[in-house]
Amino acid sequence: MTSLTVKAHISNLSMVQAALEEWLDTIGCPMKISLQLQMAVEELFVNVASYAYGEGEGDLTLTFDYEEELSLVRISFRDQGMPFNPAECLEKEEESTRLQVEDRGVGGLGILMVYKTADQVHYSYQDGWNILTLEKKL
Amino acid sequence: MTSLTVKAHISNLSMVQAALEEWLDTIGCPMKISLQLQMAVEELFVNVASYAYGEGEGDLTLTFDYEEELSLVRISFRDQGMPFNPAECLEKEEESTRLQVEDRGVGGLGILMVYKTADQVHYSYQDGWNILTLEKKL
Amino acid sequence: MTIDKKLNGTSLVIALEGRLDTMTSPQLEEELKTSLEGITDLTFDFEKLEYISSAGLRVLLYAQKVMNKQGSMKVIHASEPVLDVFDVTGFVDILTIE
Amino acid sequence: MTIDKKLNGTSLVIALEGRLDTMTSPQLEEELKTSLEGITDLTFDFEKLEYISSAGLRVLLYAQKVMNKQGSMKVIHASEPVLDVFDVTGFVDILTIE
Ligand SMILES: Nc1ncnc2c1ncn2[C@@H]1O[C@H](COP(=O)(O)OP(=O)(O)O)[C@@H](O)[C@H]1O
Ligand SMILES: Nc1ncnc2c1ncn2[C@@H]1O[C@H](COP(=O)(O)OP(=O)(O)O)[C@@H](O)[C@H]1O
Repeated sequence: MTSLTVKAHISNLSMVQAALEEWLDTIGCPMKISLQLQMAVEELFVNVASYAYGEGEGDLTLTFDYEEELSLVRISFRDQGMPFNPAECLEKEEESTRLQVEDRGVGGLGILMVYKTADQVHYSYQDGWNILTLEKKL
Repeated sequence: MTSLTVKAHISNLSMVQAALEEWLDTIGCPMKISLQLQMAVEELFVNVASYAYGEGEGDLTLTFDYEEELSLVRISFRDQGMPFNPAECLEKEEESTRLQVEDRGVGGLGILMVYKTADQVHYSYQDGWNILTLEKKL
Repeated sequence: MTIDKKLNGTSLVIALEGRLDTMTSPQLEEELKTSLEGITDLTFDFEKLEYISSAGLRVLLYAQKVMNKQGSMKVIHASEPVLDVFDVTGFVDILTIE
Repeated sequence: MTIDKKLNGTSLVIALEGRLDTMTSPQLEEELKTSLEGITDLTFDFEKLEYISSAGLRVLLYAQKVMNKQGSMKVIHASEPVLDVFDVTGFVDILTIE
């Protein structure tokens, strides 16, 4: 298992993406799935950087894990920001996909993209930590 | 401060290098110093992966830190392998640089390269942890 | 990401290479803010676009809204990962994809 | 890293692009094991070599030892970071650097 702790700041996105891309290469992840996972991680990273700590600062820990017997990639996010269960936004975002162009506002699609890309998304809040885990079969 | 924990295995070198390179880019490190630091980190990473845990397995934690007021980059390595102070190899490696080609064996230059590249190298052994820190002014 | 523009009268073709993501979308947005004046026919060529994140969708939505007022817009040569994103977000119904 | 070879009689020029490091050195070593037979004149062109680590030095030392027996070897166009490494490791005294 690999873990990466950074300030939850947008300036660290490139580093996280570079590390993730190399890690996925190392475990032999096919290009298509690699791009999907990079997209999902981008969405969640940007959300934590933008919202989790409000005006304040805080850390984000990512862990990358590969279960070889199952060909399963597991990526988790841990932060100590405000409790936020993304599943609660899902329905609203699903609805917004049916809006016409003029009725669409900016944003509000990232979480939907994450849920549609991952095979499983699991959220829990424990001892002040948001723990969000994505799973994807290679 | 950014930290990265990986299995001390050579297969993780590319990920560490990718993360380091992006991080150095992010803080505005000039190309030349970036390449020097990547070289130094490679030497130390490979050493921990090759020797620290003998035949066993273990983790390596790298931290990247930038003190903006001093333009100072600080990179540290922490592992729980056998106690090893690289300074003890320095003299022998210095001597080997004066050998003729036929008398040179394979290896035994990495630590010298690290000391020559960094402005400061600091080693300590605390509570079962090797802690090695490089400093370099940008 | 690199942005390649080809202007032909009031037709503009914008070819993107790389990733249209959080880091690069502001670049495209800036470009569009100065390039769409007088354009009646906008084409995005996504042949070399590796992936798009929601930040990229936001810019495409902006472009579509502008072009709805002054002409037409289409997206060509989008790759599978990009089409998948258009699909799950309902952008397939908003954009003209060829 | 990419390895580009140009053979001219018993002269061989090997141009490297990228990094000669722990991950890529084995590639060069393999290449040398099959390419040096009968060569009397070996040139490494390092114009596009970004950096070299001790794993790379090891392969150069191997090449120098082979060439000492059968001809000559030189390194051309090495960049500053690479020259620095040759300098601190005493490779400046072992290699012929132009
Ligand atoms: N980590 C988080 N902490 C608190 N709120 C969040 C977090 N992530 C997302 N949100 C909220 O959920 C909304 C939807 O997020 P998302 O689908 O990524 O779209 P966008 O960020 O573009 O609005 C955000 O606008 C924000 O209000
Ligand atoms: N982390 C470590 N733990 C134990 N021994 C080490 C460690 N790093 C280096 N060494 C020892 O120091 C020697 C010199 O290391 P180095 O200068 O990197 O050259 P090389 O690895 O090519 O021999 C190694 O051969 C090894 O015996």
